[in-house]
Amino acid sequence: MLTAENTKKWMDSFYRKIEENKDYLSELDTPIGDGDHGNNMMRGMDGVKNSLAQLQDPDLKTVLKAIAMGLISKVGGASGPLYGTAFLEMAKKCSETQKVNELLSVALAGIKKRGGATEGDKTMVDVWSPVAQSNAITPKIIDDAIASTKDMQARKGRASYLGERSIGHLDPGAVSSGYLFTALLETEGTL
Amino acid sequence: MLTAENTKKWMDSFYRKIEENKDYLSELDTPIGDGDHGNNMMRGMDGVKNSLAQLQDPDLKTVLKAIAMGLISKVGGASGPLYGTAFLEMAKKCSETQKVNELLSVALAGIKKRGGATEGDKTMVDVWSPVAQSNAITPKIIDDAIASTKDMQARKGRASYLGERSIGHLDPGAVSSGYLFTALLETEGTL
Amino acid sequence: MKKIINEPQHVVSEMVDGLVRSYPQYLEKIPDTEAMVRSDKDSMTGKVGIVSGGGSGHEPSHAGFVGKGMLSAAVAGQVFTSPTPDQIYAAIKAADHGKGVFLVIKNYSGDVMNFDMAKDLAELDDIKVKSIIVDDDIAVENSLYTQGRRGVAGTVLMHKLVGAAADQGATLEEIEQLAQSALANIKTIAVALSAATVPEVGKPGFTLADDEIEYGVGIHSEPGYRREKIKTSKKLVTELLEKIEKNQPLKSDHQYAVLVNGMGATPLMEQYIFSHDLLDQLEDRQIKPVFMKVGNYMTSIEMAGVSLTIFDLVDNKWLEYLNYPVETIAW
Amino acid sequence: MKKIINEPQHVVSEMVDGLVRSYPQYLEKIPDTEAMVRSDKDSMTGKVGIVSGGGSGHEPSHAGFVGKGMLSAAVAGQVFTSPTPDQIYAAIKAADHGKGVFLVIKNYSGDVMNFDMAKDLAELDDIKVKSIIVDDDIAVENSLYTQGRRGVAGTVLMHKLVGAAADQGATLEEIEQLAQSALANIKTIAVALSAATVPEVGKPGFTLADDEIEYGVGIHSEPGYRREKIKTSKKLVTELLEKIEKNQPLKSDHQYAVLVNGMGATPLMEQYIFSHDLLDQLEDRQIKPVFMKVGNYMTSIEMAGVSLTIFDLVDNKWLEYLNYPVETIAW
Ligand SMILES: Nc1ncnc2c1ncn2[C@@H]1O[C@H](COP(=O)(O)OP(=O)(O)O)[C@@H](O)[C@H]1O
Ligand SMILES: Nc1ncnc2c1ncn2[C@@H]1O[C@H](COP(=O)(O)OP(=O)(O)O)[C@@H](O)[C@H]1O
Ligand SMILES: [Mg+2]
Ligand SMILES: [Mg+2]
Ligand SMILES: [Mg+2]
Ligand SMILES: [Mg+2]
Repeated sequence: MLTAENTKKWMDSFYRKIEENKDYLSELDTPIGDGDHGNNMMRGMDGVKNSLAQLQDPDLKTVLKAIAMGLISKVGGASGPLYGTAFLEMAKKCSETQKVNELLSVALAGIKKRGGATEGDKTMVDVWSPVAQSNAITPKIIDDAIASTKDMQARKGRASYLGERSIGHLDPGAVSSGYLFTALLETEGTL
Repeated sequence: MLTAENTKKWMDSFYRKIEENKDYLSELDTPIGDGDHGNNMMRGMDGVKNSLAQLQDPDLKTVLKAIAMGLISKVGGASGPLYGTAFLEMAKKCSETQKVNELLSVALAGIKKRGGATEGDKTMVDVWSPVAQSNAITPKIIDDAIASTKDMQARKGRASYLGERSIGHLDPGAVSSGYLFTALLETEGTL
Repeated sequence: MKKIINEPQHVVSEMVDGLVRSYPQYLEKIPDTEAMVRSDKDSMTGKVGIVSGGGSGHEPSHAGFVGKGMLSAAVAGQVFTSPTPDQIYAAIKAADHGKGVFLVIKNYSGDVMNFDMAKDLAELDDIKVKSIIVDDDIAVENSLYTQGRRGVAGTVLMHKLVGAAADQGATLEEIEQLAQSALANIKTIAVALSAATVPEVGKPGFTLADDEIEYGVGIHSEPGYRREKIKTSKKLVTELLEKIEKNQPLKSDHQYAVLVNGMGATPLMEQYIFSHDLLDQLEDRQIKPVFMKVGNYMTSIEMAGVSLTIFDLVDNKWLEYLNYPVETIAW
Repeated sequence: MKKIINEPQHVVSEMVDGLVRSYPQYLEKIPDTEAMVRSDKDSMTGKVGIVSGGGSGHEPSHAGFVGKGMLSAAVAGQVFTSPTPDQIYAAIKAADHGKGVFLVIKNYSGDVMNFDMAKDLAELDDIKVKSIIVDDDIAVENSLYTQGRRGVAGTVLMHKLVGAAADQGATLEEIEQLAQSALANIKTIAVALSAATVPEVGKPGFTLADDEIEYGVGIHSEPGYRREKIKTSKKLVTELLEKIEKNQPLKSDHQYAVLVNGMGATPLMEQYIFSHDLLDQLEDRQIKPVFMKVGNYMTSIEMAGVSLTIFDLVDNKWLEYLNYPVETIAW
C-alpha cells in the first residue's frame, strides 16, 4: 500500500540510486542514445526533491502529483514525460486504490499511451510491464526484465535509429526503471 | 647591360630557384609572417612565365613590363606590388640606360616609395639596397645582406607585429631577393 | 573540451539571457522560463501563433527565427534535450492571440512527448493547438516499427512557410494543411567531419579519424549510415544528392528550393564550395534552384559538416512564402 | 587537414562561383576576376561606390556585405592574401557611377600596397578614389616605427557606416570624413582557442595546447600578446574589456555599439554566453549598448575564438547609419 509517507521514502531511495549511478546511466545511453540519461534523471530527481520539500503534510495524491511535476518540468528528454505520466496516472487513480500493483498498472498504461511503445521495443516498458503484472515484485523479476532488453532491437526512442546495431546493449531507461523498483522493494511498508 | 634576351634568361633562372625553394621560403615566413611567401612568389613567377611566353620578339621595356605585370597581377601579398614596382620602374628607365646598377637603383627607390621601408627595417630593402649600391655584385654581398636581416627587429610588414620576437629569423623577402640577384649573377651577359 | 563558457550546467540560461539582452528588438524572455517571444507584439495581433523549439545547441535555431513573419515564440531546452511541457506551454500562451497556436516539432521521442503534454495543458485552457512533426532526415530508413525519421535542417524552411502564412492571416487549419503538404516534399541529408561536445558531457558524441567522415549523422550526434575516408566536395555532393534522389526523384520540370546548412564549425568557404559543386550537379539534371540559402541555420554546436535540404516546390505559393520578408536575427 | 574542398589551389575561384550562383539576387561576378559587384545596379546610380576586399577566408566578409545600402563591390584575394591591383581596379570600375569610389582597406602591408596600386590605375582613368585604412585591432601597440595596427572585425562596422552614407547620397569627401572620424572610435580585440588552416598550407597557422588560449591573435593567425590556460567566459570578457579600456575609456554617458564576432568555428552558443558576460560587465560601468550584433562576420576560416569590437558613438548620426536598412547576404 502506498502512503504519502512511504512514497516520499521511496523517492529518497530512488534519488540516492540515481545519484550513485548517474554516470553509469549516461554511459549506457552513449552507444545507443545521446549519453544523457543519467543527467536527465538526476535533474528530474532534483526537481522531485525540491517539489516534495515544499509540501507540508501532503496526502498521497499531492505527493504523486508533485513527483510527476518535478520530473515533467525538469527532465526534458524522453524519460521526463514518460516517468512523469506514470506518476500522474498514479495520482489520478490513488483515491480509488493504494495497492501498488494496481497503481503500477495504470502507470504502465500511461507510459504506453504517451510513448506508443509496447513490450519488446527495448524501452522502459520492458521493465514496467513484468513488474506491474507480477503479484509479488522480486529482485529477480526486476533483474531479468532489465537483462531482457539487451538482446532486443530498439523500435522506439533514439536507439531505434541504430536498427540492428542497437542489439547487445542494455536500455538505459530500463536500467533506471530497475532502480525505481529496487528502491520500491527496499522501502518498508510499500509492498 | 640588360637586354631582352638576358633578362628572359635571368627570369628562367629565378623561376627555377623559386620553384626549388618554394617550401623553404614559406617556412621562413612561418615564424615571423603568414607562411605564404614561397607560394606567393611561385604564383608570381608562374604569372611572369606566362606573360613572357606570350611575347614575340619583345624589346627590353616590354620584357620588364611583362615581368612587372605578371608579378603584380598574380601575387597579392606584400611581395607582389614590391617586386612589381621594382620591375615597373626599371621598365620606365630602360630606354635611358641599360646598366644593371642604374636600373637596380631606380627599382630600389620604387620599392622604398611603395612600401615606405628603409634600410634596417628587416625587409627585402636590406638586400636590394647593398646590391644596388655595389659596383660589382658578388655572392658575398648578397649573402651578407641576407644574413644581416637575421638580427634586425622588423619595422615593416607582418613581421613587425612580433616586435622583438622578430629578431633571430631571416626575412623571407630578403632571401627571395637574394635568389633574384644570384640568378642575375649567374646569367651570362647581364653584368 | 575547450569552450567559451562558465559552468557547464548554466550554458542554456546564460545563452538565453545573452541572446535576449543582445537583441531586445526581436526577443523578449518569458519570465521564469528559457522561452522567448517576439518583442513586436503588434505584429502578432489577430494571427495564428507559431511556436517552435527543441534542445539547445542548434543556434541560431530556434530563437534566431523569432520575429515578424516567422516564429512567434521559441523554447530552448537543455543542450540536445527537449524543452519541458511547462516551458512549451508558457510559449504557447505567449503566442496565442485568439486564433490558436501551431507547433513545429522535430521528430524525436523526447520532443514529441514533451510538446504533446504541453498541447494537453494548452487545450485545458481552451487554446486551440495544432502541430507538425518534421521528419525530413532521410538518413534513417523510415519504418512503422521505429521512431521514424528525424527532424533536422528542413525544419527551418518549415518555420519560414508557416510563419509567412500566419503573417498573411491563414487559419490554424490552413497552416496545418500547408505544413503537411510541404513536409512531404522536404528532404535532408548530412555529412559530418567531426562531432559536437555537449558541455555537461565534456567529450565528443563520437570520434572520427583525421581522414574520416560519416554520412547521415543527425543533429545530436546520432549515428549515420556509413563511414569512409574523406572525399572531395564534388564526391560528397554526389553521395548526398544520390541519396536524396532515391527518396524523391529530381525532375527538370520541377522548381526546387535548396538549403546548404553548416553544422557549426564548418566555415562558409567550404559551404560555398560545396554549393558550387551542388549547383553543377543539379545543372547536370537540368535543374536550377529558384531559391537558395547557404549558411549556419540548424547547427549541432561545434560539429563540422554540412547538410543538404532539397524542397520540391510543388505548390507555387511556397516560393512566395520563402521569399516573404521577415524581421528576425538569423533568417 | 579535413575540409570540404576539391583542389586546395582552387578554393577561391570555386568559392566565389558558389557564392554568386547561390545568391544571384545580390551578387554578380565581374568577368575574369574574383571580384563581385551588386546585382541591383539601379541602387548605385548617382551614388559614391564603396569597394572593400582582402584575402579570402574571412567569409561572410567581404562579399556578404555587398548589396543595397552597404558595399557596391568586393574583391576576394587568395586565402589570407591581398587581392591584386588589377582585380581591385576592376571592382572600382564596376562600382563607379560618376561620383567616385571609396575603398575600405585593412591595414596589412599587402592590402595597403595592392589597393594603392589599384587607386593609381583608377586615377589614370579619371575615377576619383579615396580610401580609409582600417586599423582597429588594439592587440598590437601602435607605433610610428611599425606597420601599425591591423584591420579586423571593426571593418564590418565601417562598411555599414560608409555604405549607409553613400546610399543617402553623401559625397566622396563626406564619406572620407565620416570614415576617418568613426575609425578613431572603433576598437577591437580577440581571443583565439585554435588556429586556422590555409588549404594550400595544409596545417594550422599556430598550435595551442588543449587547455590553452591566446589573446590578441589577428585574423590571419598573427601572434597575439599572451598565452595562458583557458579561462571562464567571464574572465575572458574581463581581460578583453580591460584591454579595450586602456585604449579608449568607457564612459557611462557615451553611447556604444558592440560587435561580438565569432572567428569561424566557435558556436553561437558560446558567443551568446560571452555576450551575456560582456553585458554584465558593461552594466557594472553603467553602460548599455544602443546597438549590438553577435555572430560570424569577420572570420578566420575555422579558427575558434571571438573578437570584441566597441564603437564609441560620438556622433549621433552613426547609430542611424548602423540601423539603416540594407539588402545583403550577411549583415
Ligand atoms: N517511445 C518511448 N516509449 C517508452 N520509452 C521510451 C520511449 N522513447 C524513449 N524511451 C525510454 O527513454 C530512455 C531514454 O531516456 P533519455 O536518455 O533520458 O531521453 P532522450 O532519449 O530524449 O535523451 C530510453 O532508454 C527508453 O527506455
Ligand atoms: N613595407 C614593406 N617594404 C618592403 N618590403 C616589405 C614590406 N612589407 C613586406 N615586405 C617584404 O615582403 C615579405 C613578405 O612577403 P609575402 O609573404 O609574400 O607577403 P605577405 O606578408 O603579404 O604575406 C617580407 O619578408 C618583406 O621582405
Ligand atoms: Mg538520452
Ligand atoms: Mg607572407
Ligand atoms: Mg537526450
Ligand atoms: Mg600573405
